[in-house]
Amino acid sequence: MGSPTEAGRFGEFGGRYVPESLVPACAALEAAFRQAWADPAFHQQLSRLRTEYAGRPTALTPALNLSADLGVTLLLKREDLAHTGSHKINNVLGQALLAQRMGKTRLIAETGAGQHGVATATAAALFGMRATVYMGERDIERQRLNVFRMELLGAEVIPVTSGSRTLKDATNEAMRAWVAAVDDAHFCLGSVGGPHPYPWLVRELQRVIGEEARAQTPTVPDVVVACVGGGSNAAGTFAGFVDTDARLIGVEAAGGAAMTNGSPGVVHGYRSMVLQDADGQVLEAESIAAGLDYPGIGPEHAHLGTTGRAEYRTVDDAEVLAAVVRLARSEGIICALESAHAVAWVLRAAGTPDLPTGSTVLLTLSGRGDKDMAALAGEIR
Amino acid sequence: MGSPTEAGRFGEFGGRYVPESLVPACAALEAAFRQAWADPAFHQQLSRLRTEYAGRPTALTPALNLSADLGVTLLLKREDLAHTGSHKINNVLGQALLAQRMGKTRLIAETGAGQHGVATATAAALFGMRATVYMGERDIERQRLNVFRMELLGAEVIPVTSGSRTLKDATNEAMRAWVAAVDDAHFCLGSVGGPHPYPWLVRELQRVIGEEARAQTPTVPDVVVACVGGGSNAAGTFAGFVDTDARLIGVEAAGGAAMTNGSPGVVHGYRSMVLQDADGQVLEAESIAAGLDYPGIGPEHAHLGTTGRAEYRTVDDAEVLAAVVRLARSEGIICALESAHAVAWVLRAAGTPDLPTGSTVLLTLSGRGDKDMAALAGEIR
Amino acid sequence: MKQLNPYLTGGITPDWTDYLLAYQEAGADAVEIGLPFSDPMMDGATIQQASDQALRRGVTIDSILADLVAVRAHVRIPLIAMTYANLVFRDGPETFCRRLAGAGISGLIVPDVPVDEAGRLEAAATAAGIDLILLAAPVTAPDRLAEIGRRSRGFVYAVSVMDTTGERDALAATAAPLARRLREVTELPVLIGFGISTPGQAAAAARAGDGVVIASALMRRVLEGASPDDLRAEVAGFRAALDQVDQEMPVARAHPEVSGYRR
Amino acid sequence: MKQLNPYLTGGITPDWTDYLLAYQEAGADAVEIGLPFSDPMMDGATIQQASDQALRRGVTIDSILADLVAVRAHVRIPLIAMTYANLVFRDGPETFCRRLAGAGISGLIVPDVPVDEAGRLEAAATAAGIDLILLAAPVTAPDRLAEIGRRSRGFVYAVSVMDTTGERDALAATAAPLARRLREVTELPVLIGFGISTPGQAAAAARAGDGVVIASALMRRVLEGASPDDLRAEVAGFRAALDQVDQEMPVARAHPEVSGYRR
Ligand SMILES: Cc1ncc(COP(=O)(O)O)c(C=O)c1O
Ligand SMILES: Cc1ncc(COP(=O)(O)O)c(C=O)c1O
Repeated sequence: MGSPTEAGRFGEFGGRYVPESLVPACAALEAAFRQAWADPAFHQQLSRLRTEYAGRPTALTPALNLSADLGVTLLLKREDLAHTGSHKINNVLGQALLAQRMGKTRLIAETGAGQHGVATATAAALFGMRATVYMGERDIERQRLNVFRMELLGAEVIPVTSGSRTLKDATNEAMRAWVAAVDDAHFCLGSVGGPHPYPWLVRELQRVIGEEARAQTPTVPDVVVACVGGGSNAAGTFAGFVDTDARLIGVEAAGGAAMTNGSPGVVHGYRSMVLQDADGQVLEAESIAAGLDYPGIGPEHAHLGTTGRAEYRTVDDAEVLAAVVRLARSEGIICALESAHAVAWVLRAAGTPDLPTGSTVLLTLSGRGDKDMAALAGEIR
Repeated sequence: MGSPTEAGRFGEFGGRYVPESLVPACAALEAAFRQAWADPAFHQQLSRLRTEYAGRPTALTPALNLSADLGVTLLLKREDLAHTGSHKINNVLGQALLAQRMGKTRLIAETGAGQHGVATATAAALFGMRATVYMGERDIERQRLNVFRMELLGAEVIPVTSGSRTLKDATNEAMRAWVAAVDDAHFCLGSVGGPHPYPWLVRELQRVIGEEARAQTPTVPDVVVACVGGGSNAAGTFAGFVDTDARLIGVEAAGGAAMTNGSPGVVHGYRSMVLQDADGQVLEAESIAAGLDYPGIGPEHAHLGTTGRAEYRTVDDAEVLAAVVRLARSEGIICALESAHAVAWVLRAAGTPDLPTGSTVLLTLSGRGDKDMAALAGEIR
Repeated sequence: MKQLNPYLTGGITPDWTDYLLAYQEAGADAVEIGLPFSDPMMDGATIQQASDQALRRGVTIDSILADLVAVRAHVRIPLIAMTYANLVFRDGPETFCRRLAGAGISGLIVPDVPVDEAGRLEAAATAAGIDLILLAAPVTAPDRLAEIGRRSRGFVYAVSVMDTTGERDALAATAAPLARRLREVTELPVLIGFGISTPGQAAAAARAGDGVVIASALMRRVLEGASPDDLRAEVAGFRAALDQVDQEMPVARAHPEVSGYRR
Repeated sequence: MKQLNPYLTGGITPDWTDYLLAYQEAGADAVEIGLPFSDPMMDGATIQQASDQALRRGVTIDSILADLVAVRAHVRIPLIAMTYANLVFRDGPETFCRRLAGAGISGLIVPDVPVDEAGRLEAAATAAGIDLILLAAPVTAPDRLAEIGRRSRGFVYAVSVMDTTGERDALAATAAPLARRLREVTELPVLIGFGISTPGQAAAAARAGDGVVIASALMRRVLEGASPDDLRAEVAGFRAALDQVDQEMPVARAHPEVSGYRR
């Protein structure tokens, strides 16, 4: 997983489909990123933040009980242990450093599950910036804990009432807000979508997941699996293994499976696989996991999927709920509904030709499930 | 902080004031602990669990913004980043390993804030044991998130309706339940109270906090501070610094300040400082932090306080709420109400003779605040 | 002569083409027909609502184009489609442009296709006889501005303000400088759009450029239930304001007639 | 002769000493007076509730002892205080034991002071002329059992069951074996307590030991509002059951009369 083309393409996907008003900001971000990424001082700052602040490296936990039950060796990369409770902090710390280098005083973000919003609010507090987070009304209702956390951190959470009132519409609003504030504000995008350089930038900032995991696994696992909303935790994980012969599996929500059920399209500034109708109207996704309730997928995933280097699977809400409970009761780990998609696939596939008995599986547990207790209350007992 | 006397005393405090029915179980636990603690295989197992499962070592985060504001160097030992969100997991993993060695199939625990209950439910899931957690009705109401988590992990949470319906009464109930189940069940006590060997055992299992922190601080800090409920995170922290000339400060809740406002007494199996009336009736504590809402304190703290090696301070609920918000907005870290007691003391003392400008302070942030969002909702903005 | 391009969301009401004819009667030089998109990133609340209303009615590109074909005989002014990239690229820009041309549309504005991403679409538009109108923004650097001026067809769309579409209290201070900069790099007419809300603002904009696009101010009226007659009056007000400017500054600048946007 | 020691929470009602006298009339050999503690770790729901009720009434050790002094002239049987360590140690066991003795109490049971922690209290009790009665449990190992038998005064309290106080459907299977083991290591009477709920269960226990303590079964009735007369009848029922056992097994075992617990 190298750099995209100069136009920000991964194969036929990616690009920078933004209003002219945003082109200079995207170009400036790209330049700042290229410069920072070549600057050892930047890496040193980032590395310090990761270690001293965010709690990296995160653990690699062998899921001993589930492994025994399933007949595979299951290793969990524990992004749930990172500060703020998910991998989103990896990305945000990097972007906040970039924003600071660019002289920005404000972060604008979209959020679905609220984890990216919390991470953004966190970085804003740490860096002394203002944070404005756009969040769909429906997601505000179902991830109330994270709304509280953002507000406690001093961020402004703006409810988005248009469309499906979820991540898709929050992203629209955040981009609109960015247009109006582009001088002072950095758009702190939460996943590997959006206009160039975001898909590349976010993947590079999440690469730490895969690189740590690679160093933590004694041998290359047979299968590397992660859930896919926009696809940032998966991209970061895959980046550590793309040059091995590990199979790479991204797991989408059945109701938001852009890679599995979508077709090429352009939304939110990038060309990728999109759930859409015959005209190109974007369809509303429908998933119990607010962070995967999104009709698109990062362009690099579209490329990896199209070229066959990665494979994409789907699991439905019922499997996901069962997976959260199974993991909790087997390993004592309550994961996020998003992360449980990857677990659900392993539960279903283990012992089938898709994941033969004896396989070693590295699974990125992208976040913790505290935020989902309300949704899960019905599942208890 | 060495071993207690053979009778389990730290100076005049400690002991084993339990019904005869529990004496053999306490003695067996003591023997198992002594044996395990001398067994490198046990330490290896524990160390593996800490690293691979619980995410240790936890980070040491310099609180750069607060330090600049306060004129002190404030270093945060990040137990909030440990699996399940507090230091309680350190203790529980060790006790679960011991329980397993002793052939127990069940864990009984008391919990206040629910963090110890969650940790116990977690270890029970991991070790394939049953967990029964006693929790005061009032704490169930104010720490609902943790009740959900315990239940999702498969634990049975039993509401305690007697007395103050908080930690004190949950502890009574747990001990009663232990009497009736002492063959199969290990009483997984959550803090450095209870009958010998618990205060010693739990401190030794929490010692990892202080030892890591000592290794992580370039020089010995001037002041080491931690909140004190029963006192386990403080004891574990102090253990790393008791042989230095660092001042050791434990911060109690103003409404549960056994060390500051109590007198010697015997409750829950040990002799220590207790909030009580002239007859010896135990008083109800009153703190916004369920984990500190307790009228006793571990016997070793009573000893450290009496001998002057450690000092104890109190902060009130209003200071604690303000401290949560201040830390969140300065450093992007939402800590537990319990942990915020330590922060509140630093905020108040910095620049006074109690904590002169220029001091270096190591503060153990015992847990994260997700569980407290409901209590904090009123504080936002 | 200052150009007046009012905007109309295709399919916003069952009788939406009556608004189109009313615009024409009121003196519009061209009409921009919005092909509604589910995720209109550059639009403020009014146009979002107009698009939603149309989509909820079940309109499609086909139905809108069919409606246009039905009134074709009555339309004497150019029609310009305004929509988003995803609709354009869904079946390929070649197919899309041919469909537009087949319905009598002669121009196309796609706000989320900047000049860097416009290559294939430009070729497709040219092949179909459609003018691909490019947008410039207040933050566009001089070299990009020159490229936009060079590659745009029909006119150049000057985005008056760093914001989405939507009514404003006053013409943005960024509008006139952008129009002035554009006029230095292109012979094409420079039309100012985004947020022009009153005839007074239109006149101010027209003094700096060659005309205006009016969108949210009109769509708000339609959403409020105003009739085609009401909208005719509304557009006539803008027309009068522009004609007034023409009188003030008889022939401010000569530019070649391009593609017949001013018949 | 089988001993019957019924229990009464001190201060449970304003007229609580009437229950004491009723117990005496019904043939109690001694009465255990509970000095209520806020955190009665070894007690089940009934005794907890009884303690709470007394404490909510505002009783104190002083008020209970004063009540006892007031009825002293009418009390012909030994009184034994039963309470928890914190009350005993609050002002030091010496002071505490002297206060008990001053109110005519001659025995003391403290369930959360096991033999290992009893040293100072033993000395204080002895000095004050109070018998410190130690408890043994089904899980107590032989050597400890011997030590408890040796150090206890008055009688040995055999905790019948691995549980807190509280009524049960049947005498626990652990009761008789424990009593038997105790009788092998001590000359003292062995009284069985915890969960003895009916005269039938009392009889069964008495067959294994030298008598019984009855607590929750009586306190439940008091909490339900039963009168001293009702309780007299209740205790008389237990008395009759024990007397019946005495008849069955005339002199099962001789043991020295100690401290006058059976006058
Ligand atoms: C815990 C967690 N996992 C996964 C995701 C999905 O994002 P991505 O696919 O970019 O990793 C989210 C998004 O909110 C999340 O919160
Ligand atoms: C986060 C946290 N900190 C502190 C405490 C208090 O316990 P201790 O004093 O034993 O550390 C608790 C107890 O629940 C807790 O949850």
